[in-house]
Parts: sequence; C-alpha cells; structure tokens
Amino acid sequence: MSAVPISYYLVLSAILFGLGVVAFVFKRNIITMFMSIELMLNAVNLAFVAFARAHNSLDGLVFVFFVIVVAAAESAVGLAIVIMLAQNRQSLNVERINLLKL
Amino acid sequence: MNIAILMFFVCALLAVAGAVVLILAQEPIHSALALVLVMMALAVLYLLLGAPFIAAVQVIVYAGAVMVLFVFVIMLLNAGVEERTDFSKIAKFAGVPLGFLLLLEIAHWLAHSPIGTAIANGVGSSNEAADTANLSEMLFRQYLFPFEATSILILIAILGALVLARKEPS
Amino acid sequence: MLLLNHLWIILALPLAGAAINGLLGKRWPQSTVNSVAIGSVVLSFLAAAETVREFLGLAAAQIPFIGNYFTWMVAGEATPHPFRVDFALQVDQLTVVMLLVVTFVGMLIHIYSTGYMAHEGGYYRFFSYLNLFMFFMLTLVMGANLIVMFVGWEGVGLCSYLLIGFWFLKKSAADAGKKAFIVTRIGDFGFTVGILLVFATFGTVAFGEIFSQVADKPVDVLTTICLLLFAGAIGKSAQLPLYVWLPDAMEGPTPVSALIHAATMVTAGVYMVARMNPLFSRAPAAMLVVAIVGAVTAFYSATIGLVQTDIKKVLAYSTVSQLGYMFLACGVGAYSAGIFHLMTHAFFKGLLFLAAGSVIHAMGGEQDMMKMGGLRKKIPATYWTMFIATLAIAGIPGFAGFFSKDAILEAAYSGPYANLLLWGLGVAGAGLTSFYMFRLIFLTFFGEPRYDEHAVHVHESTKNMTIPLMVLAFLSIFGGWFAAPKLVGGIDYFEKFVAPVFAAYAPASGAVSPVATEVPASPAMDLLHALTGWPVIVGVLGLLVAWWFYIKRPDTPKRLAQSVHGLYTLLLNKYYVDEIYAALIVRPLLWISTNVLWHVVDEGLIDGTVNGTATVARGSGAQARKLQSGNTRSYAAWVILGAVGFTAILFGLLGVAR
Amino acid sequence: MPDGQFMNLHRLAPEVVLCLFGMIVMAVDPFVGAARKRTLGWLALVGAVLALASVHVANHFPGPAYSDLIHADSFSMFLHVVILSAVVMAIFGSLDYLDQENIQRSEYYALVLFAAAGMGILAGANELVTAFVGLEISSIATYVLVGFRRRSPVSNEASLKYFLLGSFATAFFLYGIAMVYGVTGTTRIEDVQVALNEAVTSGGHVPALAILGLGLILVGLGFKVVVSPFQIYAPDVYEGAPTPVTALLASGPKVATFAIMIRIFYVSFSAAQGYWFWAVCVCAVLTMLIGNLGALMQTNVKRMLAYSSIAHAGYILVAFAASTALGVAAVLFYLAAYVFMKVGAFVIITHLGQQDEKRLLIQDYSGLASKQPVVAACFSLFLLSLLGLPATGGFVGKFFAFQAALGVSRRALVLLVVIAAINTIIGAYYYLRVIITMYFQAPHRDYAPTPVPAAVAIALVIAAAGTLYLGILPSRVWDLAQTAAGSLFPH
Amino acid sequence: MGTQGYLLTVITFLPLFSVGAVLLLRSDDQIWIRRIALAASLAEFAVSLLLLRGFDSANPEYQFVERHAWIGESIQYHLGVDGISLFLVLLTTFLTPIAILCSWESIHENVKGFFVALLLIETAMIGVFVSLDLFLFFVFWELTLIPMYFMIGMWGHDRRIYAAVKFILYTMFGSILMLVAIVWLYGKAGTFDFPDILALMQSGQLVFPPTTELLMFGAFFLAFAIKVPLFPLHTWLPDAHTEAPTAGSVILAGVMLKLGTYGILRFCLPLFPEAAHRMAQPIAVLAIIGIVYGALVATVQTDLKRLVAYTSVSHLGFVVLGIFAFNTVAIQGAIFQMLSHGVSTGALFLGVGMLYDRRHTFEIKQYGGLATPMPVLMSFFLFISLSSLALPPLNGFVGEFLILIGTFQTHHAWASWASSGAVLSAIYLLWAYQRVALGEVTVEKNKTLPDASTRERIILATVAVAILFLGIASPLFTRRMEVSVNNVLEQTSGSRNASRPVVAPTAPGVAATIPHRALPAVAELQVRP
Repeated sequence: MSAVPISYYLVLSAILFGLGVVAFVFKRNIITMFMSIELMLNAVNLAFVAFARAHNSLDGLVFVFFVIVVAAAESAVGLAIVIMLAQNRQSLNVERINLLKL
Repeated sequence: MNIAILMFFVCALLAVAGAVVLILAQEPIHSALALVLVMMALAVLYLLLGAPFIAAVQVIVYAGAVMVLFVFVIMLLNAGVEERTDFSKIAKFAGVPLGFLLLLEIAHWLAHSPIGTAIANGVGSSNEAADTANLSEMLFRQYLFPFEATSILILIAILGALVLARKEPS
Repeated sequence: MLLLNHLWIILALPLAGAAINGLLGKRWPQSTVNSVAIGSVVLSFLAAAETVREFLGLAAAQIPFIGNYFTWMVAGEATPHPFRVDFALQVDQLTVVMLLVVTFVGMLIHIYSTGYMAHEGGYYRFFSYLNLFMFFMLTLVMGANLIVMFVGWEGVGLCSYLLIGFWFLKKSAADAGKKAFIVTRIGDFGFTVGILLVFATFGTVAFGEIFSQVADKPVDVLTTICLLLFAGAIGKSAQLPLYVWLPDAMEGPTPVSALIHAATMVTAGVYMVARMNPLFSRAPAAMLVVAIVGAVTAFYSATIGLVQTDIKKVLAYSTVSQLGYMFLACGVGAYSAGIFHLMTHAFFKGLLFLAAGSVIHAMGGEQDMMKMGGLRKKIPATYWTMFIATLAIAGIPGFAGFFSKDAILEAAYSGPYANLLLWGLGVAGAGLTSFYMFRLIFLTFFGEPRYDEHAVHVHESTKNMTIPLMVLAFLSIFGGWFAAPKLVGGIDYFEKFVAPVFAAYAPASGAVSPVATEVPASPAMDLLHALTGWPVIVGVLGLLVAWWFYIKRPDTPKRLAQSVHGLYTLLLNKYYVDEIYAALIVRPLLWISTNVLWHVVDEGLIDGTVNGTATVARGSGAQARKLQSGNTRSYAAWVILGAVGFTAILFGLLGVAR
Repeated sequence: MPDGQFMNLHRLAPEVVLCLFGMIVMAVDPFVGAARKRTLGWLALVGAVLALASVHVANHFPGPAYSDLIHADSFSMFLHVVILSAVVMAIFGSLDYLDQENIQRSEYYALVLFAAAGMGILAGANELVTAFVGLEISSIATYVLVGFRRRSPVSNEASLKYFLLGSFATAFFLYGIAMVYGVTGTTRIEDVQVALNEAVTSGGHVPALAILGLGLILVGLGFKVVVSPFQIYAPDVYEGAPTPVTALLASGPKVATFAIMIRIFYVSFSAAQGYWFWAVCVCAVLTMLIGNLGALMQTNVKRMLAYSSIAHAGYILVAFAASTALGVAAVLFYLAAYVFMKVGAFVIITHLGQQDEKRLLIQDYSGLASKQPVVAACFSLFLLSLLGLPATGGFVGKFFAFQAALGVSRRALVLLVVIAAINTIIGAYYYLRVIITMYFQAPHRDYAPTPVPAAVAIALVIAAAGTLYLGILPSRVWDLAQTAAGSLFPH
Repeated sequence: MGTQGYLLTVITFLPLFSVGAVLLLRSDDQIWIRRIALAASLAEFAVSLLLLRGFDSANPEYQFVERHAWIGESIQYHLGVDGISLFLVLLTTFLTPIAILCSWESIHENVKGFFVALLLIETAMIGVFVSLDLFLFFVFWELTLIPMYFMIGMWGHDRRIYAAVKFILYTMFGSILMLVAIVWLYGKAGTFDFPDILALMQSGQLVFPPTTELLMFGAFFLAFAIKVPLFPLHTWLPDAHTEAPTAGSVILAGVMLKLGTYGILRFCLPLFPEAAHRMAQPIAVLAIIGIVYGALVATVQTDLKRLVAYTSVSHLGFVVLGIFAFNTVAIQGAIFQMLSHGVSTGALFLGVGMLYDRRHTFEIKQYGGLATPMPVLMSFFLFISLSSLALPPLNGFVGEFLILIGTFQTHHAWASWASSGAVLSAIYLLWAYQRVALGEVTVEKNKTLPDASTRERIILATVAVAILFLGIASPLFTRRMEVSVNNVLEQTSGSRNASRPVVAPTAPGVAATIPHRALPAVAELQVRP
C-alpha cells in the first residue's frame, strides 16, 4: 500500500510554522501571541518527527521530547510574566505596552 | 486513495484550519481551543509517522497540561475581545506579508529537499526503532545530559513562576 | 695688524653699549647713559679709524681682507650642495668708506642727540636703540657674505622701526614705524629670493666666491638675481614704488631721521648694489632698470618736495630724490660716483636734518615752515651751517654736493651707459632740488616771523648740538674736494681709492666709471666746462627762482598755486600714492582675508563641512532611534525581516554558486 | 556506546558547582531571616568563585563528556572564565542594589547561578539540541531576572518583550536545527561538518536545506548576540531590566552565544563559509551603524550603553568575518575585554542610579568628577575602553579584531575594517559626552552622592584591573585565546 | 644598534612616576603639588640632557635602543632616538617645566588634576618621539589626546567643550584610519617593528602595488596632516588654542603639532616613498596655501590668542614644505623650524597668557598702549614676535631660511611663494603688537596693570635665551641632525629604485599567525581574489 511522502509532512510543518510566525506578528493579545509561539514549536516538532522518520533514527523523537519539556517550562514562566504584567497594567494589548522606546 | 493519505489530509486540514482560526479568532479562548485542535491533529500525524510515544506526550503534556494552563490564565485574567489596534504599520505592511513569504520560502525548500521523497509507513505498521524502550534507552544514555539539564530548566520555571506571579506583600 | 685681526671689535662695542644701556640704563642718570652710548660709538670710530690705517698698509692681494669668526648656519654638509654661512667680516675700499661715514656721522649724531633728547622720556632706551642700530649698520657694511649682510639689513630695519616709533604714544609714530618695517620687508621678499637664487646659482653666499664665478654664468640668471636684489634696495633706499615709508618715518626723533633716514641706513641699498657690482655690470638690463628707477625717483620726489611745508618732510623727499641720484649713478655704471655722492650726502643731508632739528628745537617743536621765518638772526649757528648744507645739496660749485652730483650727471651724459633722457631727468631734478632747498632756507630764516614771538621764545641750541653741526658743515664744504683735481684735468682721488672694488671683477667691456679713461684736454677748459655745466646752471636758476618767489615777490607762490591748482593739489598730496596703495592693496587684502578667507573659507566651508558631518550623524542618530518604536509587533516584524533577508542573502549566493 | 564517553562530570565541574550552589541557596533560604537574605548573595558569590576555580579542574581533563554532547576543550574553558568573571562581578554589583530596591531574595541568586550554568553549557555544547537546552536555561532564567523588579512597570515590560521575542527567535533557531538534522541526520557539530563536506564533494554544493537551516539558526543566535536587525529588542530590555541584570545580560548570554555560533559557523558549516561570510559582513555593518547611531542621541546612560553593546557586537562580527583561527582568537579576546569594561560600566550605573534607578540621565552625572573623583575616573576608564583608547582592553580587542580581518587579504574585509574604524569615531562622540558631563560641567546642587559600598568597589576593582591588564599586558590572554581558537580545529 | 642602558625608558616614564607622587598628595595641598610637578619636570629635563652627552651624531643608526618583546612576537617595546627625534625630545622636556611654571598661579581649581594631565602628556609625547614599534607608537600617539582633551575641557575658557570635542574627534578621525593602515601593514610585513619593516622594503621582500601604497600613505598622512595642521584640516587648531589654558596652548603649539610633522618625516616618507614623491606636489601646494592663508587670516583676527594660533598654521606650512622638498638642507631646516617654532610660538602663548591672567580677555580691543604700564613684558613680547617673524639672527630666521634655501634647490617656485610668508608675518605680528602695546592706554583698567612678576621674568628670560641661542648656535643642532636626515632621504629614495616583484608576498610572520588549522573553505577563500 502506498503511503504519504515525507515532504507532505514537511510542507505542512512549514505552513504551520509560517502561520505561527504570521500569528505572532498579527495578534495583539499577549496570550495569543504566546500561543502562536507554541504553534511554531509544534510545527518544529512535526518537522523533527518527520525527519526522524525519514532517517529512520530516534534522535528526532528525543528532540521533540525535549522541545515539549522546554515549551512547558517556557509557558509556565511566560504565563507568570503575563500575570505579573496584568497586575500592573490594564490592557493585555501588546501595542499598549510601550513605555520603553526610542 | 488509501486510508493513510486520507487521514493525513484530514488532519493536515484540521491543523491548518486550527492555525487559521487561532489567527482570526477575536477571543483568546477561541484561539486557545483552536490551538488544542492543532495539537490533536498533530498527535494523530505523529501516530501516522509511527511515533506513538511522542503522540501520547503531545496529547498529555501539550494539549493537556500546557493548554489547560493557557485556558486557566485566560480565565484568570478574563481576557476579553482582542482590540485590533494598528499602531505598528511595519507589522501590518511588512511583518505579515514577509511572514507569508517566509512560509512559502521554507515550504518551497522543504518540498524540494531530497529527503522529502522518502516514504513514510502507513498506520499501524509498528516501527521497531521507534518503540518506547529504545527511545528511553537513548534518552537515558546518549541524551542523558540534556535530560538532566531540563530538570534544571523546570526548576528555573518553578522559581520564575514563584517569583513573578505571586501577589506582592503590600 | 692689531684690529684687522679683530674686526669684530668694531661691531662689538656698540652692541655692548646697547646691551648695557638697555638692561641697566633705566636706573642710571643721563650722564652715565651718555658716557656708555657715546663712549662705545667713539671707541668704535677709533677702532674703525685704526682699522683703516692698518688697511691702507695692506698689499692689493690681501684685499678684501676677511675675518672669519664662527660658523653661523650649516646644513647638508655631506651633500653635493652644502649650505654654510660663516659669520665673516671683510674690509675693502668700499667698506672703508662706509665704515668711516657710518661711525663718524653716527658719532656726531650721538653727541647731538644728548642735547636734542635731553628732555625726553626713555632716554636710555633711545641710546640703546641707537647703539644697536650702529651695530647692525656696521654688520651690514662689513658682512663678508650676503647672509651676514642680510642680518645687518634686517637689523637696521628693526632699529628704524623701534626709533621711528620711539614716541609710541603717538599713533602716527607707531604707524610710521610699522609702515617702514613692512614696506621694506616687501622689498626684502625680493632680496630673499635673490639670495636663494644666488645660492642656487653659485652654491655659495660669500661675496668673493660669488664674484670669482660670475664670469661664466648666463646673463639672464644674473639679470634675474640683480633685479631681485634691487627690489630689496628699492625697499630699503625708498625708491619708487616703495618710497612711501620714508616721509612718514619723519615721525621719529630728528637725530634718527638724520642718522638712519638720511646718512646711513637708507643708503644701504646703494651700498648693496655697489657691492654686487660684478653681477650688475654683467646685467645691462638690470642696470638700465636701476638707472631708470633712480632717475625717475630723483625727479619725482623732487617735485613733491616743491610744495611741502613741513620742514622735515621737505628734507625727507629730498633724501629720496638724492638716493635716486645714487642709483642713477650705479645704473649708469658710475658706482664710485654713487658712493661718492652717498658720502657727501651723508654729510650735508645729515647736517640738514640736524640743523632742522635745531630749528624745531628752537621753535619748541614747530615743524611747519609757514609758521617760521626770520630766524636768521636768532639762531645764527644753525642758520649758517644749514645754509652751507643747502649750497652743498644744490650743487653750487665748491661744495661737496657739487662734485658728487656733477660726477653722476656726467656719467649719465657721457658714460658707457649714458642715457640722455635720464640725464635730463637728473638735471631737472637738480634744478628742483636747488629750488625747494632755498625755498626752505628763505621760508625759515628770512622774511618776517610768522609765529607769535611772545609765545615762542626762540633760542640757539646748546653746544653739544651746534658743534656737530659745524663739523658737518666743514665736511659739507670740503668733503667733496677729493674730486677737485679732476676739474682741472687731474684725477679723482676718491674714485682712484675705490676703483679696485669695481675694477676687480669688471667685465671685459670695462664698465668702470668712465672718467678715469677720459683723456684730459686743457685744464682750464675742463674747469670752465664743469663750472658752466647744466647742473650748475639749473642749480643757480633754482636759487634765483626761489629768491624771486619767497623774497622778492612773496605772493607769487599763492598766485601760481591758484593758476595751476590741479597740479598743486596733486603735488601737495604726493600724487595720492598712499591713498592709491591703501585702496588698491591694503584694504582689498584685509577685506578678502576677513570676509572671504576667514568667514567664508574657514568658518563657512571647512568648519561647515566638519559641523555638517556632525549634524548629519546626529540626524541619522535621531532616525536610528525611531526604529525603537517600543512596539513589540514591530520588533517581531524586524525579526521576520531579518530572517527573510538573511536567507535571501544566503540563497542569493547559493544561486551564484550554482 | 563505550562507557568512557559516559558521565564525565569532572569535565562539567563549573556547571555542576553552579547548579549545586543554586540549589543550596534555595535550600538555605527558608532558614535565613528576611533581613539577612543578603548573606545568600555572598553564598552565591562563593558558588560562582568556586565554579571559576573549578574551571581549572575541568581544564585538567579536556575532552568530550556525556557521550560527546559536551566538549571540555580550552575554547569552552576560556569562555567559562569570561562568563564566570562576568557573573562574579554582576553578583558583587547586585548585593547592595537588591537591598536598595528591597528585592533581596534568594531566587535572584539562584537564577543567576542557573543562568550561568546554562551559559556554561552553551559554551561547551557540542550538539545542537544540547545547545538549545542550554540556551533555554540561560534565557528563561534571564526572562525572570529581567522582570525581577516586579513593582516597576518598565521592568515588567522589559521582561515581557524579552520573553516574547526571545522565545519567538528561539523557535527559529529550533527550526533551523530541525533542518540541519533533516539534511545531515545528525546534530553533532563535527558530524554535521563531515556530512556537509561529503554533500559538497558529492553534490557540488551545500544542500539548500542546510543553508536555510543556517539562516534560521542565524536568526536565533543573532537575537541572543544582539546583532542587527535582531538588536531591536535590546535597548528596551536592557533599559528596563534591573541594572545588575543588564550587566549580566549584556555580557554572559552574548559571550556564550558567540561560543556556539563559532562552533556552528566555523566547524559545522565550514563548507558554507563562502555563503555565510557575506551574511556576517552585512550583519556587521548594520549592527555597527545602528548601534552607534542609536546611541548618539541618547540621554539615558543605561540605554546608551545598551546601544553601545550592540555596536560592540558589530565589531566582534568584524573579527568573526575573518573566518580564520586568528579571527576566532580575536573574537575570544574581544569578548574577554568587552565583558570587563561593559560589566564595569553597568556596575557603576547600578551604583549611581540610586534608589529606583532614578538617576540614569547623562545630566544627572554632571560634575560627578568633583564629588566622586574615583568613581568618575573608573567610569571614564570603562568608557574610554569602550571607545577603544590605547592601554585599555577595548583598544587591544579592536586592534586584534582589525588585525584578524586584515590578515585575510580580501577587499570586503578591508572595507569592513574601515567602516568599523569610522564607527569608532561616531562612538567616540557619545562616550566622550558622558565624560564631558562628568568632568567639564558644574555639579548638580541637589545630588547627594552615596558612598561606594564595599561590594561595588570590589566589582569595580576587578573590572578596572581586568580592563587595564588586557590593555597593557595582553600577551598571556592573547596566547590563551589563540590556543583556545586552535582547539576548535583539531586535525 | 645594541642596547644602551635604560635611559630612554627613564626619560619616557619619569613624568608618569612623578604623576604617582603628585597623586599621593592631598588635593588641596596646591603648593606642594606645584613644587613636585616642577621639580619632576626639571629633573626630567636634566636627565634628558644626558642624551646629548651619549649621542653620536656620526651614527646613522638609532641610539639608546631598547628592545623587548611585548605582545606576542610581533609587537615589541622598541625605543630609540636619532638626530631627528633627539631634539624633539629635548624640546618637550624643555617646554614642560615652563608650562608648569606659567600655570603656577593661573590654575586654581583642581590643581592636582591639571599637573597630572600635564605630566601625562609629557610622557605620551616623549613616547611618540622615541618609539620605533608602530604599535607602541600608536599607543603613545593616542594617549597624547586624552590628557590634552581634559586640559582643554576642564581648565579651558568659555567655549572649551566645543573646542575639546572638536579637537579630539578631528584628531581621532585621522588616527583611527592610521591604525587601520598600521594593522594592514602588519598583515603584509608580519611585524610592527619599524626598522624591520624598512629592512624588508629595502631588500625588496615587501613591496606595495602603487594604488595600495597611495592609500596607505593617505591613511598615515591624513592623521599627521590633521595634527600639523595642514590646510584645510586646520580648523580645530584655532578653537583648541583659543580655549585651552596657557600651558595647554604652549604644549599644543610647542610640541603636539610637531608630532604630526615628525610622523610625516619618520613614517610617511620612508614607508611609502613612491607615494610620497607622487603626492609631493599637491602637498607642497597645500603647505604654501597654508603659509599664506594662515598669515592672512591671522592678520585680521580680533582675538589675540586666535591670531597666534593661525600663525602656527603658517609656520607649520614651512615645515611641511621643507619635508616634501626631499632635500637634506630643507629637511634639516624643517626640523630646526619645528624646534624654533616650538620655542617662539610657545613663548607667544606664554605672553598672551600673562596678559590673560591680568585682564581675562583675549580681545585685542581690550588692550592697547600696554607698553606704558608694563614695559618689560611688552619688550619680551616684541622680542618673541621678532623671532616669530623670522628676523635674523633669531631662531625663526634660521629655520625658515634653511627650508627656503633647501627647497629652492629643487623647486624655485615653491620657495619663492613661501618667502612671501616672511612679509606677511611681519604684517600680522607688528600690527598685533602695535594694537596691544603701542599708543595711549585706551582702556582705563589697563593703566594700573602690574608689569611682569619675577616668575614671569624668569620664564620669559629663559625662552628669550633659548630663542637667541637657537638663532646663533644653530650648527650645534643642524650638525647633529644631518646624518639621520640623509638616512631618511636615502630610505625614501633608496627603496624607490629597488627592483620589485609584481605581487606582494605575505611575510613569514603572517603565515605563523594564520595557521594551517584554518578551515579549508577559508584556505581556498584566501587565494580567491
């Protein structure tokens, strides 16, 4: 039985990554911006898995494991930051958070 | 037309759709749910790629823990409708288009990469290499160091959350 | 041979005097200052005299006698063109003449000054300057090479600057001093380049070495050299067009005018030309220029002298005019005549100035002749001496001026470089000279007093002033008699004495003063011829006209002035030369320097560029800051831009590599 | 795999010590009264110093550790020393600062130590994912540290910006790694090199995907070493962060990231040198220009120094572009010099900033020389060193950088050096402006100088000594840098 | 050239040590700070005189050589003097005590810092003159800037900050490019050691293609020309001079400008002979423009100190002209002119400073008729002016005349144009003197001004003696220079005729520093053009 070429997965990962990038620059809400980063990471994971498949090696999968862990940690800190910020500011709109400039 | 391809396209479609919704949704909560959808779809794809363990982790840790955390925070801060300000012209006129350009670029090179032609196995076909035993073997021997390092990472995360998110003793 | 081997003593004495007075004189009484100043000069005169005595005993081969003291400048010794200047002094006939004139007249004027300056402030300063001047003047005349000569040359310029501006509280005096220095410096520009060219041509600056090579150098180079050097002479000796400083120099104390601006310094140019005669004699073109400049100046300044009313100004223009004669002499190859006139002129013009000083002294500082008159009786000594000097300068036979001026005009008339036009100018000038000099005498000493006799009580000067007058008067009469025998077909002893200097390197053609070669016809005829020569005639004519104008018909001048008013004002204003210079050179230069060079080029262009760059940098800095909008989304856009950009660069090159 | 490669902790001595002390600090925390938290700072200091000492240990056993994921070569050791001295100085600078801001907490020190550990890993990493983990350790720790002044809105904001953009860039880095893995099937530095060389020999050119990966990696790393156009976040973050953290931020991660950057570009992608050369050149020019021009008009010293650190990244890239062993050595030396002068400068800002960092404007320092001559002198020393005046480390660093770049006779590099030179002049303008204010202007009446605390003094002494030592007697360090650079290219 | 003791090191760093001594004093203990500084500088001068004793004027090599490895193999601590640098060192050590003495009373605030800066400058400047290693040279070169920067900025007058910044940015701009050139040179020669590089060039091992040489020459020359300053790079000078304190101006005019001309003579000519000869014409033209231009602009200045500043532009023009005449006499003249300008112009600034101490203005209008209240000071002022306007037999004349004579040998036109400078100098100096000293006292305040104090008399007398001595005893100086000058000329012309291969080979030193371990891609990259 025929099956799906790796390139399909890769292209999908590219699309997701790209959409993640676009999302990051497009969204204004801090939390959703952060989500788009997660999206990008997922895209990366997909690529890793696909490559691992292609090379028929396990390293890729291990990397995915690490990425997920890191992402988890990151999100913990990130959301903490968001909360801290929310305590001091009204808006979660990233464009309104610009005391520091020039 | 075989089941594998069908499933791939279904999931891919779901994933992309999720991503698009993530972008377009006004409510952060919708975006969050969309992201969960993406993750689920990806988990299925991982299965297709013969990485059940990763798929599991994906569902449990990512979709489970992380996204729940997100939703939790969204609720906590009851983040309402996103206000679509456009202060940043460069983001609007350069950022977004360039984002898509980057997408195309990456997609192009990935599509034309020689590795791309390798064929993945279909569903169910168990992959000895990818079985969890070997995986853990690798994780705890070859990649022991990063693994240990991640423990520090998590410790840092805890610390960070502690420091930042706690209420100020006023 | 005591002093010949120690020529430096002659210089050292006045220098020492200057130093002592300058450093210590301030606290000393006038008597001490006097004894130092005069002592040093007298000693230096005696030394000079002794030197001359010893010199006369030298064999021709030992002349010029050179004393070499130390190496002053040296460079490139190991190179093919080493440059080396020794501080060397030399004595030859020419030097001897100058030496005696300078030291003797200088001595007299020092003595005179003790009287004249008795009541002035800065007494010690004055004498220290005067001594310093003596030092430099002697350096000038004794220098054995161009550079040492140049040292003296510049030094006397400095002293003239200091002495003209002696009463520096008067702005006019300060200005005059500055003007004198700067105008002469303009001439020195030529002189300097001349020296450079000399060294480049002859590889040396020592006179002897130069002259020995002069024969085999191309004429055009020599001409250039001569013209450049002559430019220096023009400045120093106040010839056209650089004479303008001399009349102003009369701002200085009168003894200064007498010593520096009549007797010695201003004649330095003549001396230099004479000294460089081997070069000039080989550059006919240059000779012609010298002659023309001399003759024209002689006539030109005489015309200005006609209408001046300031007694010293008259004398100043007459000096310029007389210097013109000297150059005319050199120009027509009659160097000895030029030097001869230089000497006699030193006597009678020095005398004229001193006498004028005495008059001014008597009048309590009044210099305007129109406010004098009838002083004959009141200050007889001054009157008689001054009258003698006037006769001398007017070229009345028997007086010093007659012999020298006659020799010059004769050379111009019949010499190898004879030029009737120039001769004519010279004769005319002589007539004018005689006129304005007698005009001076008549206005000052004759007629009715034109001053308030109660306000000014005229008094004869003291002995220490009148005695020098008399001595000089004596010389003004007999100082020219060296040449007397020539009148009766004999030989001109002065010329005979100095001839070797001009004969030594004379070109084959023989440009030595012609008189020597002339075969005497009959003595009586010569005498008659000489006594009835044009110079004498015009001289007498001038006397008579002056008498007519100022004694017989005192109203004539006024009428004449009205009838030819334009010419009169032109003369009165000295042809507006100063104004023209100011308008054409001085003001434009200052204006350009200020408004173009300084404000436009310096501040505008250069600093503008510098500050402009700074401004541009700051501006772009301000722009660069604007990138930091503080908006995270923009930042994200930048990151994406970077990603796309860099991958583009990388792939661009990959494409190239493909 | 042979157990020889397995678990050689001694080669990771510094990291071990750091983490250990990090945990100790945490563990001791509950038993220390709120008033005495400061002692934890000293404890952390001990940890850092011990780590510094333990570099010596690790240096005794050079070689791979943890199945070759980590290299304890002299290259990594050199950078460890640099990083750790930065950390030590930063901690010295922090002690009194935290008191004054009253955020004296154990977490701070723990995080600093962990961050340092992360940087250490990054410096030694011989495998991309390990590097990624190291990078994240240091990054996440610094995200938190930046936001440590919770009450200050700028601090939060800085923390957020840094976090968002940081993880954004990291994602690129990660994707780059994925590509590399995809092309070569490995993520070990040397293996990648081998694979790519093979690809070149067989395919004739470097695979496109690898190049793409390189580009994405450049994004991620460029962000951390703060080069244009990824410098964009730095001024905000540096300004908002607590000053001692800024000191750490401007030194540690930069140094560590340059380490991995060198490994990736020089070793893994040596085959692609012809391609990344140009990217680096362009990057260098942009970075220098934007850094210096941006600093030109700043009124806030802290922000100005942030820009200046961007500019310096540019100068370092000049040496980097040389792509020779000499170039690597120059980069290393420059980093060493840079750390001392930069941290020194920031420590001084920390002190002069006073409570709530309210005195950060250049004007605030007018007439400082007359009030605190020694501080002013030190500050001037650091500024002049940053400006690159002889007899300071900054000069020698620039000098070696130029020497390396010009050592390769290549027109582009000559041009690059000239541009760098001209940038130095632009830089002179704003560095001197501070000196002018301190020395040439009348002192503020209202300004009451606070006496220099011992800890700060020590930090300053270290920094100044280091700056001068590297400026006057650089031979020894230069030799070390050269051997370190050499250790990158065995064979 | 064997090592001959450590005299140069001592001379170079003695001031630095005395800085240490000064720093030990309490900063309010002004008297002792001054005394120690003065004592130190006098001692320094005394020590530097030892150079004269040991100096062999027949020896073309560098003398009192010291040579030790410093940074790696390629950078050395290499000192030495020859006939060119010898007198410049002496000039420095001579002027520093005077500078200290003249700021004895005029400096009140932060006295300590002032004298520290002064002594630092001395060390740096001497270092420039004696270092034979390009790296070392550059280090000292840059180090001269900072203390002077502080001196202008801290103890200067109203617009001091502008002046200070202008000064330092201007000069740094030049020198940074020189640094690039130096490093590039190293890249080719593999050493920073100046004599070694020359040796490589003489032996034809090191050859530059014309264009490259020209660029290098440009980079070096720019740095020096700015320092000189050569028209049109001179505009920093008037500001710096006008704003600097007296001592600063004295040092700046006296020595620092000579760093430029010295650099040209020592480095630009021998290192890049071809380029030097090719550029001689335009540079000479600029120099002549500078001579005339500086004089003209000086004439119309209304600010006395600015006026003196512009005279420097004019006088240094002579020096540059002399150097580019490539003629022993001219170059000897140039060096001599450096010395005499150092003394004369330094002295002029001293005089101006003394006026400033009394009236706190440089406006010529504010003066006038000063000869009445202060005859002594004004007499000295006149004397100095005369030396500056090249009146024989004073020092100014000797220098200028040697330059002119030498230049005239090769280029009639140049020398002729330059001589016009003499006329102009008379104009601006005498006019200035008249406006300041002569006439009635115009401003009431000036009537009561005190005449020169004993301290001032000592200072002025010293320089006056120096002026006279330089003027009359010039052979004592020129004879000691000649061999070295010929040496330089020979280097400048010698390596021109050296036969040369087409491409410059990279010297061994470089091969050593760029090891074979360099990555392959790089290896092939290097051969790629």
